[in-house]
Amino acid sequence: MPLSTSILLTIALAPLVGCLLAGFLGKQIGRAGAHSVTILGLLVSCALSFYVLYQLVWGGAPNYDQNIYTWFEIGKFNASVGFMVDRLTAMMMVVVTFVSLLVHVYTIGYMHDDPGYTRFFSYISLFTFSMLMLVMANNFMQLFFGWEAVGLVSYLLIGFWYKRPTAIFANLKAFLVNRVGDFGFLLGIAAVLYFLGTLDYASAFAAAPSLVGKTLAITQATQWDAATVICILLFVGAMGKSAQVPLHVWLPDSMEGPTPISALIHAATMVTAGIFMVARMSPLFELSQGALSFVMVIGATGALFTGLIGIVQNDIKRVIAYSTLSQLGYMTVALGVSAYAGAVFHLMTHAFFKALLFLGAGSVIIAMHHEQDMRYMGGLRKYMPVTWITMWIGSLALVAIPFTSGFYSKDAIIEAVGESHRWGAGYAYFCVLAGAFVTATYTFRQMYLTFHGKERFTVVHNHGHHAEHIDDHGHHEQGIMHETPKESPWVVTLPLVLLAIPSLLVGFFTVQPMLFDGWFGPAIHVDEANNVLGEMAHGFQGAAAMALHGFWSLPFGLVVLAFAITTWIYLFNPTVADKIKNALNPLYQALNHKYWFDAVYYVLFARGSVALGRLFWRGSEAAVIDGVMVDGTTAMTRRVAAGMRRLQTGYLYQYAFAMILGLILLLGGYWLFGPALAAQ
Amino acid sequence: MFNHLLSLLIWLPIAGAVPVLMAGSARPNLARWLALLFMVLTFVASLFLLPQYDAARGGMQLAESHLWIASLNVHYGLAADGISIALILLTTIVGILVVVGAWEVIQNKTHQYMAAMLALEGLMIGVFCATDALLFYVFFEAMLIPMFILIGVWGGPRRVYATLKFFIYTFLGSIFMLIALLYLYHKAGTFDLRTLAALPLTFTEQAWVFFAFLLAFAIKVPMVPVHTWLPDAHVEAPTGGSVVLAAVMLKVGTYGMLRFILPIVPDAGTHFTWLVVVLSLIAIVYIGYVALVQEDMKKLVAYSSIAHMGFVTLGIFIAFLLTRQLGNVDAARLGMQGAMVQMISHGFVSGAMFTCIGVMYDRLHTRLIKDYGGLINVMPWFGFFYVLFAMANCGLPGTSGFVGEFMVILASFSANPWIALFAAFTLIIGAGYTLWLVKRVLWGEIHNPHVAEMKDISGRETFVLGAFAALVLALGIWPEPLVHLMDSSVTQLVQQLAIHKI
Amino acid sequence: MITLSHFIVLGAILFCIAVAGLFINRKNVIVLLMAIELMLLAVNINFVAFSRFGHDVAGQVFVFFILTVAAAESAIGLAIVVLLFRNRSTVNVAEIDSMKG
Amino acid sequence: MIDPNLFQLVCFYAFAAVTVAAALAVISLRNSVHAALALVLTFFSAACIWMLAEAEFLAIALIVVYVGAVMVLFLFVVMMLDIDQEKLREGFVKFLPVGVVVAVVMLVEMLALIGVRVMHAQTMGPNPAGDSNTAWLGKALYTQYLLPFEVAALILTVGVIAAVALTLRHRTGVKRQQASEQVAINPRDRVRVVKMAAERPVEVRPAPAEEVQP
Repeated sequence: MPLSTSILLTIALAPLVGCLLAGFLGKQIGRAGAHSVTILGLLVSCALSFYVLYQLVWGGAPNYDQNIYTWFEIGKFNASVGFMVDRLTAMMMVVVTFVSLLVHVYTIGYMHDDPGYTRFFSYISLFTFSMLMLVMANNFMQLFFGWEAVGLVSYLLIGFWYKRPTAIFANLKAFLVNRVGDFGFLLGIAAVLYFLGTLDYASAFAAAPSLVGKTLAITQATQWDAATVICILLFVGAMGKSAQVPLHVWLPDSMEGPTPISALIHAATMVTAGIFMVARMSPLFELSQGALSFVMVIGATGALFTGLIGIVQNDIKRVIAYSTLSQLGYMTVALGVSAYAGAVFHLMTHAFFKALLFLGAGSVIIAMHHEQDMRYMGGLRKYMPVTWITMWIGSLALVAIPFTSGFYSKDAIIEAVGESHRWGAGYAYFCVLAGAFVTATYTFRQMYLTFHGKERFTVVHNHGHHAEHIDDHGHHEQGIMHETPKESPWVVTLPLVLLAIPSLLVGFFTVQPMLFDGWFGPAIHVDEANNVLGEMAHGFQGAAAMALHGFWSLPFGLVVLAFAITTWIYLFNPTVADKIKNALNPLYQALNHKYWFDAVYYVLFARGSVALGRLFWRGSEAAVIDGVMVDGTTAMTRRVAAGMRRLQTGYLYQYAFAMILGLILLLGGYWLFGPALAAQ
Repeated sequence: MFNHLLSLLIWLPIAGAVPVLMAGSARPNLARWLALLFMVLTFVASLFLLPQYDAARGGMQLAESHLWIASLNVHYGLAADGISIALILLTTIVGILVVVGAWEVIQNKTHQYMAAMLALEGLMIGVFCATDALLFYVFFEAMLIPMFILIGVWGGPRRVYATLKFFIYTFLGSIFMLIALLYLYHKAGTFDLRTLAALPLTFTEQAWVFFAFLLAFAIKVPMVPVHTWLPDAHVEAPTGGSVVLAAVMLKVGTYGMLRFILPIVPDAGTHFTWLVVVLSLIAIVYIGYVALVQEDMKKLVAYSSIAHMGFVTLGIFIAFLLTRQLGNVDAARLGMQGAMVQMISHGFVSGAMFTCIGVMYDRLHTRLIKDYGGLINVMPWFGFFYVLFAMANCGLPGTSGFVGEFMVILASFSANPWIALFAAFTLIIGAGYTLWLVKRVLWGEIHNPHVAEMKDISGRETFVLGAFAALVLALGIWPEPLVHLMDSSVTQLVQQLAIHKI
Repeated sequence: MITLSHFIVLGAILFCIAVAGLFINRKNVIVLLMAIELMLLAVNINFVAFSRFGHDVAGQVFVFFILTVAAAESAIGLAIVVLLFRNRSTVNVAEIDSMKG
Repeated sequence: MIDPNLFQLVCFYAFAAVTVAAALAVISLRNSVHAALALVLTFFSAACIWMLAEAEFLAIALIVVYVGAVMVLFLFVVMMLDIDQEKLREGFVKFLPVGVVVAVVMLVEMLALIGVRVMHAQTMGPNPAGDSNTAWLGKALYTQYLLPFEVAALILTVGVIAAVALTLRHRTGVKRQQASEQVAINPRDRVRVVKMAAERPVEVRPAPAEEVQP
């Protein structure tokens, strides 16, 4: 049965309706009303998304690609609002709505005491709407709409606690860094329109082969390959949104937002929009080996080096944030080796286990009364068993223990990179392998610090101050708890459990169709020459066999090594960590300062722009244009007039002299030049 | 009645100024209601333009012409095309919102304020539909008078400096235009724009006329480097004056470029198009940096207006590059449409931004950013609108601010990737100055005790801001009706500038 | 035989004497007025001569008018001098600079 | 028999010499009264030169108007005002060289421009006025130049009124009889008949605040 427009419209608009109701009528419908209405919207959206996926995969529905209305039409150019739904889109829709739904439910518990409760629900529903518009778009204009709209919601949500200076700094930073990416993205869209003459996906991809051999004149002498220019520009957008080096700096700071947001936006969905976009643009990227190499190198760098930072972080959310950066690097590497399906597959599994990890971290944070520093945790497993177990599941998936979902996606990526012969693949392979070790290190360290070992907090019973501490999040004395930590309510743990299931299992069931059987169909286009997944498919003998084989692979060995080391250090010899830190101080400093990216950017771009602006304002605006040109003209007039005024002495005889002098000059002039003038 | 619809639109508000003035200072409420009545009547009348205008046919319609000064062959000639109608509608809508916005704010000489607004509206509509160059010039100049009064009487402490700068600056430009017009009259024997458009001119003549027109309109737009009157005028103007100035009056400059430079001196325009393109890009990038460091909110928004108007001039002038040098007529249309949409959109967005600043100013009587902070704590609804307009100001898709910039950037890439590169820079710098402003004004803890006492917006203010918000969103979500309204006119303009006149 | 140049040279000499008078009597406003009368006389001599030698009545008509205007001028000029003296007790031009800009 | 031309020439030179000498006296004499008298002589001899040019009416008019009226006015003013002559002559010697240089330069320029030799060729020829210069001038004045003539008359009138108006002095503090006011007076303004009761009751009023003040 073909997909109907009304179903797709409902999927997209149901969260928007929820958002508007919760946002504008928040006071009237109350807290319960706000979460009910938004969750209902999401439920509708999620159920229909599953239905759409079902119809596409098993119901034999053809891909949907229709315009809803014309946005503008000028000559041969037109931009429309419309939907394109194929398997790639449907998978994204399911992931987005499913994770979003769970986050909605989780939020009921997490934000229970927050004054901005209804506003929060409004925002996350708006986010879901924007994200759906992004993934369902059938043209670049709408993609850009969704792209920026999720950026807006991310801005609003990072700054959700708008009284915190750090939060409102982080949200500005996030928006601006994203804008740098969007800058490239918009130029990429312009280039697409210029070379392909359309903004519509289908027509653009159909016309894509015509790009071969076209060039763009950068200067008189320099000609750049059109496909490379388009792809790199588009990828700059992805770098911003998916936080790739060097535009990654906003993501760790975005942890200032409430934890459900970190799970939904800054781990599971929004940040993967760049990955989705590149996969969607695979017909274009396949045309440019150069652009793909660029993608791969950027991704590999992110995969390893941002992961390293995660090892030295003490904030539980920041560890996961750096882990996200690293995993986004993995996805990008996969894109770079043309394993788009691998990237999207990892996107999906990552969405589940990373959302799980974040929500689990959120659960810990609730239990610790908004204490996020792992140095003041430890031994929590006995207080919150559900969180402990589910987080271990998520962690195992993250470090790619065979049979977990994370294993299938990540191992496939590592193998695909190993298969690739693209320029830079060697470097990328090293990065992803080392990244596996790094991932395991910071993950186990985090788990040990949080749930195992000694309790590094003391419980002081003092109920009088309890209420206050919940209101001003995280301003209490560190290491002091006013009551014993306890397991979170069911609205929090239920999503953990529901996410743990796919984190464990979804990879096992989907690895074969998604990676090797061409499940995405025409949605992802890979050139035969680049088809590393196709190569790997020859050796694939089923999910179980792949997992068993995984036990003997190099990445698993690295994980085991990391496990051994971290266990030895954090469970038995906690002092060793400090010794290592002191021994490798320069490295530690580099990691602790995040390679000084933030500092340099702050000085160079933030301070630099302000200084430049001030120079322009005080210099060229006030001094040159206003001072010299505008007020200078009036001042000059005034000066000339003052000089003229001095000539007006008021003495009659001086005027007479002037007249006589003039007469003499006139006569003399006429005497000298008169004949010449008369002769003319 | 429909034969004289344009005349009605011009003279109804001007005539309305008389009874409003007669209401006197003793009866401010009568003056307010009368002014609102006339504004609404004008708006309703302007709505009749839409069914009367045949958008598919394009061209100048609803024409009126009467001999005005026989000895000089000057006509009272009016007509409107899609662009004019869009701008007239913008004017009439903003007119209503300005009157409502000034309702309780202007307590001193209310009747005179309202009368000046009405007269200003009529004159601006006159500019947008004059087909005789001299008539255009008369409206163009007469428009200065009410604005001069508005800033000079109800303005801030440095209003004398600001009004003089504003007046003399604009006057300087229009003198050059007058000279150019006289020269053209000398050649053609008429001021009729259509005749002037068909007038063959040598390149030297075109170059002189081009620069005269460019100076006149560049000052009005304003373009770098003749823009410094605008921040001063805005800072000193009352809120309503700022709104009208930013929303409508600046468009007179770009509208003049469309009506004068494009058809009359296309060859000079082609030759010097790089100059204007570079100036537009400077406006976008350089002014963005200047806006970033402003300490006065109104100045910041004024500078951002200059940057946004840079997109309009850019869109208009890349049309020369695209049609004449690259033969890409469709891209030229795209760019020109982008410029037009940007004009309308900027009218709403900047009007809304200035209204927002007015709302804050009415409560705290300061425009300095450092005096604010944490406003969202006490004014959540205001915060909603402010963030919305800020987002529109930095060109977020879904708001009107995006549409024009998007089209212009797309078209300019076809002209030259470097132009697009610099133009797209606004994405970063525009977001930078706007959101930094939002951060300092709206977010954070309240550190000024007076801010804590501020009350959220009243019903009247909600109406004004809500109307602006509705327009900004409607235009952002579905620009096609506006594009369709102007499409045939834009196409004709592009065809016209393709004609060699030498 | 008297020729035109006799008159003209005489006119020129008178005019230059008047100019010299302006220079050397820069303080005495009455002498200044007299010098102006001398200048007018010089001009008048020229007019008369041209009229006579050019056979045109216009020159003499003009002299007539100049006489009229000069009479009115000296009447008003002297009235001003009187007024000036009454108010400032001097006719020293060097002390009169109320028109100074 | 003397050649009439030669006689005329001799007369011209004689009168011209007197004119120039008198003019020099005007600008150089110490006493303003003397200067005015020298000016009279200048005008007189200039009138004689006009006679030689056969402009009899203007010559007479010059004497009548200038010598008779204007110069007398000058003399009146000079004598009426108590002028410190010495002070006014300060700087006479200082400015003399400048004045002479300027005058000489100007004269040289003028003469060069006039082209004395060219003009020399011009002789007087027959008198266009015929017998009566007055009639010749009168005809022109009352026909062709009637309007300017009337305007000139107006100018003179205005000049007279202006001169009177300027010098007229309103002294303050001088009592004058105002005939018109005396005639226009109304008796009611001068005399008021008051009716009052024969006796007045004694009122006891509280003292107003002003009474406190001295």
